[in-house]
Amino acid sequence: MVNTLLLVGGVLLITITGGILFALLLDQPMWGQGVIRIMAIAPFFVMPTVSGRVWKNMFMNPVNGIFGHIAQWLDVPPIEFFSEIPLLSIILIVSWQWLPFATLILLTSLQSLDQEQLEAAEMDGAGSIGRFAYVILPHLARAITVVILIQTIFLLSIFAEILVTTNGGPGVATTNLTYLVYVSSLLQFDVGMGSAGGVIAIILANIVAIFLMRMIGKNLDA
Amino acid sequence: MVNTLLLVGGVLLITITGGILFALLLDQPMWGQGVIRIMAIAPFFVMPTVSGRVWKNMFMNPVNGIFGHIAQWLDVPPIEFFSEIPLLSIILIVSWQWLPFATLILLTSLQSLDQEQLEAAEMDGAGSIGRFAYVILPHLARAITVVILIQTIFLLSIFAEILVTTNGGPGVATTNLTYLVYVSSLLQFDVGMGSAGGVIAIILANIVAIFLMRMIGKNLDA
Amino acid sequence: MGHICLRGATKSFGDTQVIPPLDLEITKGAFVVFVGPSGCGKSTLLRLIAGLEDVTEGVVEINGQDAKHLPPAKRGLAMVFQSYALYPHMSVRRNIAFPMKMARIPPEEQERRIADAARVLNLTEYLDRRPGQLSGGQRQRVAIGRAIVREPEAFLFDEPLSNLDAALRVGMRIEITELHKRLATTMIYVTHDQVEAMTMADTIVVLRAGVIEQVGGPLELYHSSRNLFVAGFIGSPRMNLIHGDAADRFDAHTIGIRPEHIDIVSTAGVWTGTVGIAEHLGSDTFIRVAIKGIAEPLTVRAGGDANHGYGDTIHLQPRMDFLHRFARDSTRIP
Amino acid sequence: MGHICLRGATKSFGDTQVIPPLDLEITKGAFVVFVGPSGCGKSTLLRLIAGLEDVTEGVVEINGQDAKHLPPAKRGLAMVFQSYALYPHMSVRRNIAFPMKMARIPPEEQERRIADAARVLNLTEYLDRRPGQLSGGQRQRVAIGRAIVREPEAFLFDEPLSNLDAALRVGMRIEITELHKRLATTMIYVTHDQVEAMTMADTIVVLRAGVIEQVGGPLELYHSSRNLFVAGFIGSPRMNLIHGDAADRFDAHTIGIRPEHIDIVSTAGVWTGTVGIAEHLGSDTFIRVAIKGIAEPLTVRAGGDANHGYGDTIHLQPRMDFLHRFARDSTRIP
Repeated sequence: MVNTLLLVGGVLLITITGGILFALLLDQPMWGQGVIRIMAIAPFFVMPTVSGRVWKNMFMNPVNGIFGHIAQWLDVPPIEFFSEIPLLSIILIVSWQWLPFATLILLTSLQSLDQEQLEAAEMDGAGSIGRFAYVILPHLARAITVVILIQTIFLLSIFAEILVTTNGGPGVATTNLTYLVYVSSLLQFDVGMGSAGGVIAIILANIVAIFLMRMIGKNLDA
Repeated sequence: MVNTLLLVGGVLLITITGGILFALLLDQPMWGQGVIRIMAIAPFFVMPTVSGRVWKNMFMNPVNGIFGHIAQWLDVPPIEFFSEIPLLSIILIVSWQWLPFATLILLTSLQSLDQEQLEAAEMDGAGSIGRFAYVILPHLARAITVVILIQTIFLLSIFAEILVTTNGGPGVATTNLTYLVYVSSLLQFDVGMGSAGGVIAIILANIVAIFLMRMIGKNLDA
Repeated sequence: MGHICLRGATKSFGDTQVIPPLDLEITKGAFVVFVGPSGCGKSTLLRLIAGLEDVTEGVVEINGQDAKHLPPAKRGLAMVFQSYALYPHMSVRRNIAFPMKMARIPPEEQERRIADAARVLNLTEYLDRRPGQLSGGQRQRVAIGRAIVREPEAFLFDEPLSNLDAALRVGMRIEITELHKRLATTMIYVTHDQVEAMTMADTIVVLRAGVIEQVGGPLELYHSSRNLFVAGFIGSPRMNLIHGDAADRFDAHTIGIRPEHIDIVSTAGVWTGTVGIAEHLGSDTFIRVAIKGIAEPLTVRAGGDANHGYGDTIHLQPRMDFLHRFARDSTRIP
Repeated sequence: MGHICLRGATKSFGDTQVIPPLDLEITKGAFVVFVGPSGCGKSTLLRLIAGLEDVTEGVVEINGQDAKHLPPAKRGLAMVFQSYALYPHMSVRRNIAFPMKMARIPPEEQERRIADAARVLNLTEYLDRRPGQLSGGQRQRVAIGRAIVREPEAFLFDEPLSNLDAALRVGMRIEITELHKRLATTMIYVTHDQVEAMTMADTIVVLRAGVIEQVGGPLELYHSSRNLFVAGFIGSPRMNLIHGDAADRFDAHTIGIRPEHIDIVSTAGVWTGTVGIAEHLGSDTFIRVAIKGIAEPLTVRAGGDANHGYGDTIHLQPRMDFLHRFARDSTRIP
């Protein structure tokens, strides 16, 4: 459970902070806007399996991975990501996957911000930090809530997979992504416990879903 | 490849037809609208693993499943879904999962339809079929395209999982969902072929993603 | 043909009665305008006639026949909507042809009517465009074209000009009036703008909260408003309404005098006041005059060359023939 | 204080020059209205003065100082936006306080100014509401309140009334004019509505395609429009413009005569024509008269009691003093 909270919390923090930064960046008029936006959203469409493998082999492999090479180049001992800091690795990978989603939602929200409000704040003497704090952030509040809710649902379903398969056993604390995705799902065929876990996960997810729907409902009204 | 096309095509057909029907139904004013809408969207948040299991055990199990019971009651020999009609079973399960998504998108689009257009068509002598064909369907065209593109991306990534894991081998034609989700992904650890397949899948998904982004871009302009 | 009659028609949404029992007769060939502030039920009334809403009680008769069970399309009425309600995925030609297609009119006849309507409405060169490529005024014309080709018993207009800018609105107002002169078909027109009502109508129906306040020709409403509401609603700038002592002098609870019926005189008139803001329109000048003992400053219409300075003292003389007197219950004292 | 001056100011977006070199001087305490059709560059001009856009070339001077490197907040100007641009998540009080908070004005002083502004603008009881809970007119007042508390050198208004309905607009027009009388601060006001320009301005600047067509007082523009564009833009209904033979008789390429300067006479006047549509406003009647040899029907203003039937023949006599003559290049012939 603590792992799950750490996972969800960490991913939310990274994706929302990063999402706001990217959204602000992408909202600037620039050359090749369309292409950059597509590139920003692309990772979201990369399948979890593939992305797990890409991360594992290309970035985090201590011998051949990019981080490994950087570490070698810096003459620092490479980090065995999945065995030394498993949870952080998972958080990083999942965040990387969800960042484009957060960026896209926040960007859409940002584009619906009335430019005249920003100009009014500028005339009123607010600097760029003031404009961000007093105008942009409150405007994004609703979109941030939506991102939090949707991500929580999906991140909980990662939790649900753990629950359904390894049943939250002692293996969780040291679970790494490969184990989680490729192996754990099939070692234990305890159907009864698995189903019970699944039902709990469904209930949890649906409680969040109800909040989400209310939010969307309000949004449509306003 | 043929299986993939059948899978994608079948799911698209079912989800869009069903989605339009549900959207029209949900768009009617009715008692407890909010609750019904939440129930309609809930399956989308049920995790693939869980849903596979639920379908397998509750509905399609020839002995204990609901369809089995119905067959018994009708005195018809129960169907061994996953071994007799594997592809159709998968199509049904996947459609059931995507139907709420399609419904939600189409419902949103439907609610943005100007009521005066419908009234104008009514004054102009169009019956309910005429109104559907001449006003509602053209209005939904864009939303339908979006649904097709997004679903294609995600359905292709199911295909990608097959490709990455079983490498499209002779097992595909008879693959059932359990095998697909729980077993196939870990029997073959051919990293080289898997990676190559993954890359192809990424490219395919991104081609569709570009179409999707263009569509969304146009949508924002209009 | 085109004779519409409501008898005791009411409309409720749930428990709220939007239109209390209401009688109204619209004679063939008339141009009737329903006017009132927003929320007065004027659009609902139009939709009752169109059949887009059902009357809760009472009868809607079209050409002497009870229309209760007639669907909108069978009532022989054509409606022009506020949002134009064009079909965005069809060309202008197909938009105009749509009602005829639904009525299974032969293609040659369709072509003929489209060509006629396009000529009358100056749309010939736009027939192959989509509504999205047209300006607001052109879309408005397409909507009217779609109504004309049905050759209806009556046209229903639901605030058709409210999405156009001021200059275009004046032009379209005249086009619709000319259309009525040419076709001589009954037209029912809903608006919240009293200028549109005054300039276009044969008969104005003033509504407030679903109740008919007055029915009459434009000048009848202007000269003998039946109550304070109509008096304040009709005419621009608004009639000056004066309560208290100044009204008592005329044996009335409230007196009303329109800005154009007050003369500025050189010697002491009925009122003496101080010039406030003057609005110079060139053709006229509207002067706000603050008068002791009268709460609101009076608006006075003077000539375009009026040149009274801010703060000057002037004398005002209302034209007694045009003085309106109202009793405590706000009805007119004859 | 409040003296604004543009010298050879130009503005280009990419390759498109929106405003060609332009000189304009706005004196302290004036009420200047920029008016023109949409796309004429009037809002861009206002934004150049506000500093929300930078001039491409030329100089903007405020109180004799080049404002090139002054950010908008340091120019001492307050702007009221078309969309009101209130901060939706703040209460009215915090909205009004926002510029003072940014300027680090002590809280007691903030409170005092908010109370003053709220009293002047009738907002006292709404101070704790959110903008979303207010009507359009109230939001407009909050936006003005937010501008007033800054005690600016000049107010800039960007079509502030265009989102209000007709009746409210007349009221707010007068409120803004009265505010100007009381504060005596320079105001620059942008609108596309010539009625607003005529009624509010000391000085009107008529713009077309970024070029100043004429600068002058309302009556100067009305009586001696410098060219056909200004003549057609100022005044409602529009000036009648007549080309061809009828104009040649007056030694002009085009003659113009306003509807209020044509008299209906009993015996043969300058023109004889057929009565078309008459618009009865009660206060006036606008009659469209078709005249042989003149392409467009003339609009004539008659009294409220005018009673000419459709199709009647009438005689028209323009008042020669008010006849406008224009040369082939559309400029005024003195």
